[in-house]
Amino acid sequence: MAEITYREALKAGLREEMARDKTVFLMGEDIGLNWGGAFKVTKGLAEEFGEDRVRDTPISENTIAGAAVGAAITGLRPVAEIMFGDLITLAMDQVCNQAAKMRYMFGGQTSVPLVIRTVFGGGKNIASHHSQSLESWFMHTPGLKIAVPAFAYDVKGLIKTAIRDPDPVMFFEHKLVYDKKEEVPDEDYTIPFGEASVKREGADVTIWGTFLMVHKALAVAEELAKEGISVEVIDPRTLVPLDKKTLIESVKKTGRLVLVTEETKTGATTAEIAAIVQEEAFDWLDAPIKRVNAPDTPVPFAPSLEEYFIPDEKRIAQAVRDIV
Amino acid sequence: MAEITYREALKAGLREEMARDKTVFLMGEDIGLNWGGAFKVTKGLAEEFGEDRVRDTPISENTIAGAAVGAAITGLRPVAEIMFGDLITLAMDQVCNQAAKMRYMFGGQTSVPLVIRTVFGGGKNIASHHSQSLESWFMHTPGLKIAVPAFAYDVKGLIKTAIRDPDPVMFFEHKLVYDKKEEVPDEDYTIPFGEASVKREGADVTIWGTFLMVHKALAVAEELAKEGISVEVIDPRTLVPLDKKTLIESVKKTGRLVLVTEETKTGATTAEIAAIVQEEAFDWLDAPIKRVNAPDTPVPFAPSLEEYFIPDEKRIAQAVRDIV
Amino acid sequence: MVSKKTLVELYTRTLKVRLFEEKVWDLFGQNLVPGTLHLYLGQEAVAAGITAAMKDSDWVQSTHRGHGHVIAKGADPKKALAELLGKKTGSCKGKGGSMHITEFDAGVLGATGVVASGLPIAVGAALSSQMKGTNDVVACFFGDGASNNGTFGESLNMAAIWKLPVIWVVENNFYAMGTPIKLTCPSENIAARADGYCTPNVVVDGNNALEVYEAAVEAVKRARDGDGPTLIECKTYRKRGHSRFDPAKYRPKEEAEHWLSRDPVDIIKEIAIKEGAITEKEAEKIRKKLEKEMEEAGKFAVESDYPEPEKALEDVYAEEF
Amino acid sequence: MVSKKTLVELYTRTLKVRLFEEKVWDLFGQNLVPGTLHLYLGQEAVAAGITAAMKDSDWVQSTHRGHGHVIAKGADPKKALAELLGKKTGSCKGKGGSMHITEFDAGVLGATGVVASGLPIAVGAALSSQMKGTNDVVACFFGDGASNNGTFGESLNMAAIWKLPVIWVVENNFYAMGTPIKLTCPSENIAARADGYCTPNVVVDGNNALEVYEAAVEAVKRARDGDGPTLIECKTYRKRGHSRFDPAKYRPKEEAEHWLSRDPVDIIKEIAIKEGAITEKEAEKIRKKLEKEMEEAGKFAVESDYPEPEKALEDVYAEEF
Ligand SMILES: Cc1ncc(C[n+]2csc(CCOP(=O)(O)OP(=O)(O)O)c2C)c(N)n1
Ligand SMILES: Cc1ncc(C[n+]2csc(CCOP(=O)(O)OP(=O)(O)O)c2C)c(N)n1
Ligand SMILES: [Mg+2]
Ligand SMILES: [Mg+2]
Repeated sequence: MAEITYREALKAGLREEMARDKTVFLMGEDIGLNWGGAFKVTKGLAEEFGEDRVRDTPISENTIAGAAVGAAITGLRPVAEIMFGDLITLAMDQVCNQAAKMRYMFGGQTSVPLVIRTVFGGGKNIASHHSQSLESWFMHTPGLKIAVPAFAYDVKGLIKTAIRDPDPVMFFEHKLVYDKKEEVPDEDYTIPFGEASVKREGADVTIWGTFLMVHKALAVAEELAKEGISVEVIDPRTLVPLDKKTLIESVKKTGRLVLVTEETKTGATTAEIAAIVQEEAFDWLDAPIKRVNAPDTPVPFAPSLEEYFIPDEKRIAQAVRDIV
Repeated sequence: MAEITYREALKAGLREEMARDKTVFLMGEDIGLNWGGAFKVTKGLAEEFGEDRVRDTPISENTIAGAAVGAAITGLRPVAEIMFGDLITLAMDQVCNQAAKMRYMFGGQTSVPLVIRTVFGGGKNIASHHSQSLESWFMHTPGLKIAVPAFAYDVKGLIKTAIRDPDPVMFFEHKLVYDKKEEVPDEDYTIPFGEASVKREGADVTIWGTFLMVHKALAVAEELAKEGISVEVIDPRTLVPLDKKTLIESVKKTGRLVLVTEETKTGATTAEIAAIVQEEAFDWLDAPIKRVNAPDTPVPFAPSLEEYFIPDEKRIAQAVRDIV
Repeated sequence: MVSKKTLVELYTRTLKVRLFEEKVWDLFGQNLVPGTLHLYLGQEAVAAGITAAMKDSDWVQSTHRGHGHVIAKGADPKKALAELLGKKTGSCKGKGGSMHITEFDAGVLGATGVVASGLPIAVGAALSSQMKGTNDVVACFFGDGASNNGTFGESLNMAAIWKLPVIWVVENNFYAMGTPIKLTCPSENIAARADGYCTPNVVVDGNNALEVYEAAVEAVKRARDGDGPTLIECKTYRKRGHSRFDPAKYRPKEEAEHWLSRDPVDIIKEIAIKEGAITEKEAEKIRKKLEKEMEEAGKFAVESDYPEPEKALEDVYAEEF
Repeated sequence: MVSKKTLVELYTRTLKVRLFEEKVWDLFGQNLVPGTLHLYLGQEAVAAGITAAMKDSDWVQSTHRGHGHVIAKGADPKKALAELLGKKTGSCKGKGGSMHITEFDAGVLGATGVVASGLPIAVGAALSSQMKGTNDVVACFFGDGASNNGTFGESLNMAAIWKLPVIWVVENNFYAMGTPIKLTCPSENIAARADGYCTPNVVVDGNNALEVYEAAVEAVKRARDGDGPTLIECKTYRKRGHSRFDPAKYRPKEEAEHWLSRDPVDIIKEIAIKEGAITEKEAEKIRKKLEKEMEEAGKFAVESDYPEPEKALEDVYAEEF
């Protein structure tokens, strides 16, 4: 057990699965020898497993995803990478119409055991085409599973579960968590899908969030503890399946809920969570559920603008204070 | 003023705008001479305005949308048709990364006055690739406006507003409302975006819904009136801008809300509406907001399955009874 | 020249697809087929010629006009017809219908309602074959209209650079719905586009199963030898409209007459008879047998039950959660 | 041979792009450029040669590597540099940055962060020109890597069937990020793909502004005459890595040396001098003038203010609601 980064933990998970199962292979743009992935997640894997199993592709997102589908339904376990989450717009047909629906529309004749890795989020000043958070589109696509790891320990366990899963898994990462460090076991472990992680226990208010916002929520919780406000922080880890139970129980305990993600507000995953919680825990809610999201705009370039766009600790803390 | 179908009203709107403004033109697959559109909406327009302005295209969805973008930013007002809403998966980059974001990322240097027409919904036994309802993806895409007309009167007024709007408008239709008839004025009129239509007034519970579900809700309201339950039915007509005011006021009056659309439940537009209403009218809600949606599955083919999939009057009525 | 056995096989396969489609048309006339329908009538020689050159373990990737591919590859007509009728005994349990008709066990990767969406999937299946070393080939069918979609170039390219065992089969029936190919393709042949991807290509008479077969044999050999993809453009013609209610009035009379006079079943039958592979009587016997098979398949389909409504909730994931 | 004036113009434009990019590199070194950066250094002759053949009212569609296109087309270096620095005086008010650098008034339709997403937009702009009868042409720049994306085939096709006034400019710098084109393109030239769409095409030395210009003149003429699109493939090379921190170690030494010895500014200067269009001294004078312009532009950019945070909420729609 060593303290390693999220990036290293993810790579370790990929490496161990490739070593364990020779049907596992990676494909994507610049994931191989010359580059090792835009965020260096796959660096070294082509050297280790060969260019056949760590396969550089042309810039053909829809065909990358579709080739993963074709490989998956004929016995391989592809892990396809879309370099930036914003570019999955080009692969929506293969992801949402093919991968997601094949088992169903063919009446269970086939499984589609593939993983599509991509990365969301801002904070790097790379503007509207490289900074979005689009996870809710996929949450609205039945047939897909969705992992949203925010911690090094989680990412290793979840990538393994994703690769071994018989269904198509969207594996979403976030640019600003790659460098986060944590103690991560060297050995093989998996984390089941559909189990949230309570990152901090608390009594007065529940914060549910994803990716970098979990880290920010923890900082806020620490801060608010000094004011005597006890915050529980929940990281769902997967959006599909969704661990409603942990969340609902927490809300029944605290009576208050703040949802926080980096997505633009309207139609974000936080909307779905709010709808569920008011449906299932209406009588326990002591205050309206608060949503903290980015504003409904594209992601701007200039640092002064992007900082304003991305939810910060101040806004999260304010949302908590508003309802306690 | 004559009673005409939704299809005819829509065509009348398109025709009048083409006659009014010669920069308006239509492009899409099979919209022209030989077919007149898969749902015959544009039938006769190529004969009237020429093949230049009613332009058949190759099967190239992303380039159809992108060409509309290019035409829009250089002075034309394209109305592009994507034959089925399910196929907009192929045009997501041009729609969501280009059309939606251009004004913003170029700092207001350009307008993108285009309309993309497409059609959602099941009920025709044409299965998973031709029956989806994907409007929530676009509601989660800042920069787009969204019209969701369900009535003949509305569709004519809204298509005109859409064409004259300086921003990109997603104009969503529904397969099973094309034949619905209503009195529609012959003359020019527009309906402002962001104004819901209260299709029926009531005092005990509010139903908010879109497309065919508004028609079903009206039938349910009629039915429930006999039981002494007074139902108010609201059709938003546009999702972006969204008329929150009419809805919130209605909920403040009735204290109860049922949301009903044909979308699969998780992440549907109904989630966003539920989140908004609990945020803004928490203290007025006498019961949890109910969502009536399709289940989280692809759309099945067999009539017995598809009927089960699409929300029906019985389920809507049940949802109302559950909370009154 | 191919063997007599092969000629009989080509005749049988072409006819089988024909009779299947006629049965579908018959059931459709009885109002038993829900939804829409893209008949393969008129294009039978393409599916027959291509699949006759393939092994059972090879794959075909189909389209919205998929019945012919599926039946020619060896799918069970019973399950296929039941699927078209939306029955629980259908190959997709009634969940797919005409546009998703698929039988994995017969080597069909799937029919798809999204035009041109099969090409990337074929790339992936061929990659599987190559990486696993199974030596199986993948024939990917698609229309002239599909060739204008972005996946065409992407997939031809990927298959070419990785030398994948794919056969691209363009069924050029000159129309995409009502749009004549002349409006949407600047070149005479779609095949010309394959040159840009260094992919060997050939244009054949798609109403002649033997011509299709011969091209397929060469392409299959190239693929199995590890020499990469081939594109075969088959010129053919729909007997009827694009979909259920289309009278196809947009097709010029002379053009339609020319093509409809060139019936794929007649053509391969004549060849087989001329080459002494079969007699008129033997041909008739095969027809009778196949007619009986389709009759029974139709009966099976009609008599099968519709799926229970709640089945709509199954098969979304491997396990429910 | 072209006129002396044109040679001077080509030299000036090539140099202007060079000096702009050097100023960017300089500011970047001072840590003043947020985000990433795809420098146009090394490819200057392409943008210079193409735009020199165009009118002010013509359009260019740019890419993620867009500074050169924008400056060559005549955008204000002040506003462009301010944009790169994320200042409110930038051409996009600081909302776009390097990957979206755009000046509509100079005839730039936009730079885009999505590879190959400019092609469909160029089709639409050219359609505008055709339908409105303005006679303007659209030059659409994109990379070798972009040619593998689906929009390539779709857009080449649409432009060809409608005979649109587009010039497809492939900047083949042999790499897409770290991926050598040999891994992702089976043919020697991208241009080969244009044949499949009946689009006249030519391969030129992209480091030679004159060669590029001559090809562009012909293409522009064809487009303006209503004879449709042309594809010009310019072989060129990046002076530096793909983006800000890429040392480009994946490029073979000899290859890099060969190309880097062929400097676009030197090449066009030599030609201009040899043809008697300019003297060394005149050339130096032009350089000085441009250096001064860039110096001032840099100063303007550095001294400008960052946008107020709340400006992030503006420009989503024409009017707020
Ligand atoms: C991507 C996509 N665009 C449009 C459609 C609607 N559509 C279904 S079939 C068809 C025509 C297809 O033409 P072609 O590829 O030539 O096949 P054919 O029908 O002639 O066999 C169209 C436009 C679709 N299903 N998918
Ligand atoms: C559709 C898409 N896929 C991937 C990327 C990430 N990306 C940015 S630039 C680039 C390489 C582009 O290569 P090329 O088209 O040759 O242009 P060059 O950078 O060489 O000028 C890649 C893969 C992207 N921005 N868009
Ligand atoms: Mg066709
Ligand atoms: Mg390149």
